[in-house]
Amino acid sequence: MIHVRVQAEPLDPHREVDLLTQDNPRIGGVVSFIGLMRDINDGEKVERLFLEHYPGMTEKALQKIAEEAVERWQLEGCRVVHRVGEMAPCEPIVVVAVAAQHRKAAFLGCEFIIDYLKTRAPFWKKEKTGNGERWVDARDTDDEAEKKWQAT
Amino acid sequence: MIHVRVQAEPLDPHREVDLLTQDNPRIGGVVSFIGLMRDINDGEKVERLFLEHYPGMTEKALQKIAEEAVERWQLEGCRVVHRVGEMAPCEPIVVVAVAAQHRKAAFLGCEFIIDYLKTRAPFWKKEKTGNGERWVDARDTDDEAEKKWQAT
Amino acid sequence: MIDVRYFARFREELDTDGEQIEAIQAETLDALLKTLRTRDGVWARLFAEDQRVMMAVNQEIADRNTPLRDGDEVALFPPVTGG
Amino acid sequence: MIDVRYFARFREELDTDGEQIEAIQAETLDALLKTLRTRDGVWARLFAEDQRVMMAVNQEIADRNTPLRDGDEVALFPPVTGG
Repeated sequence: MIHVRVQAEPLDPHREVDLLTQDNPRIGGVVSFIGLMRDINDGEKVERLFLEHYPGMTEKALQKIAEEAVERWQLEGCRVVHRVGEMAPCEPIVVVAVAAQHRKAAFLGCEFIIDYLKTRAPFWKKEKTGNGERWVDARDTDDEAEKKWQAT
Repeated sequence: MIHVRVQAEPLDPHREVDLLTQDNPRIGGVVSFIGLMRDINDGEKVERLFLEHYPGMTEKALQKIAEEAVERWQLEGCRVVHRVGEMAPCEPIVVVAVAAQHRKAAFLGCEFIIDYLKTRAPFWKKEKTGNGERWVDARDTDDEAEKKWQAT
Repeated sequence: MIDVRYFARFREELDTDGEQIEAIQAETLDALLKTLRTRDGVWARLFAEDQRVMMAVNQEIADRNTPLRDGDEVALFPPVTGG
Repeated sequence: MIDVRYFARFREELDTDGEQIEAIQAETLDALLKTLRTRDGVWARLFAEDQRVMMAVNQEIADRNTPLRDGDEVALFPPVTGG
């Protein structure tokens, strides 16, 4: 019901959605988030992205976040797959696919997982631009997005 | 950038997501909602679903909802495709795919569109169960879901 | 004439998908509903004050106070259940 | 011994992906940070009080008060930026 994975190979979001829904006629709604590599960040053209992670901890962190979402919204299932290594603009970085009996639970579960992933799962982005390489800074808006789930 | 469609043929959600994102490297996040036919409703096994609609008005209503979402959250694009006619359990009824530069806008835009579609687009579901056919009643929770967008 | 259309459960229970009604009998949506309510059982029941009726004029959702003009397309239907 | 690991920008700036530190020098994460801060420029700068440092003990996010035991795996890294 819960599947989390980190992979260096290109990601196929549609396959994750298909694997999530197959043979479960209780599912009424699937919400999926696909994070794509943009070609512009902080006003500068980005040519390549390198994603570092902490093997072992990453999978544990994703599993824990997914379990919390499934329990909190009684999800029928979820799949979280994150890419690592080098990638190019327009390629998927992450897919979070969530299935539930009703749509509201699917929306909440999906947004919760990506919000927590952004602040708690040990991934780091490094961009290659025309001016060389640079580590991407964490954004305050991501911290705020995480906090809202604690208030409710 | 906005595409809405009603069709009797089976729906391919993945194709809608692909058409939404292709060749736009500004897109950072895609949120999609897929509504699937469940095989149980109000405790009874559902064998078939028939979807009636109001040709002409349906497309106008979907277009209006999509335009409002694009303007309100500066979306990079959205596609709304709804099936009509007869369908079987596990088949997709509707797909709402929304692309934005950042994820929060994509989540909000997608949920707004499906919430409004549920209360304003002229579709009606009729179920075939072991006990015959019955029209599906509108749910109060859908009205409440719509109202929350007016308060913000 | 006003072109009045019925959908879904209304269409089935009324056993018709629409009719032409003289504009004089329907100056507003509310007046149209009153006219329909004066008919026999099923009409009075479906369009009773306490029933939820959704309405559209020229394919846009409208409320009871909406004025009608000759040539308008009106639709009356139960709350929608798509998605 | 405590197995200390550094990731991303920390790993690059410190020019190492980790080291073994005696447990006696690191009874808590806070004590470990203090120990590291006593080293030269880049260590003092990265682990200064006003820097945002994320920490994990045995692959779970932990705060400064977390006690450390011989054999623990500790990781120090900048705020995460995945997704």
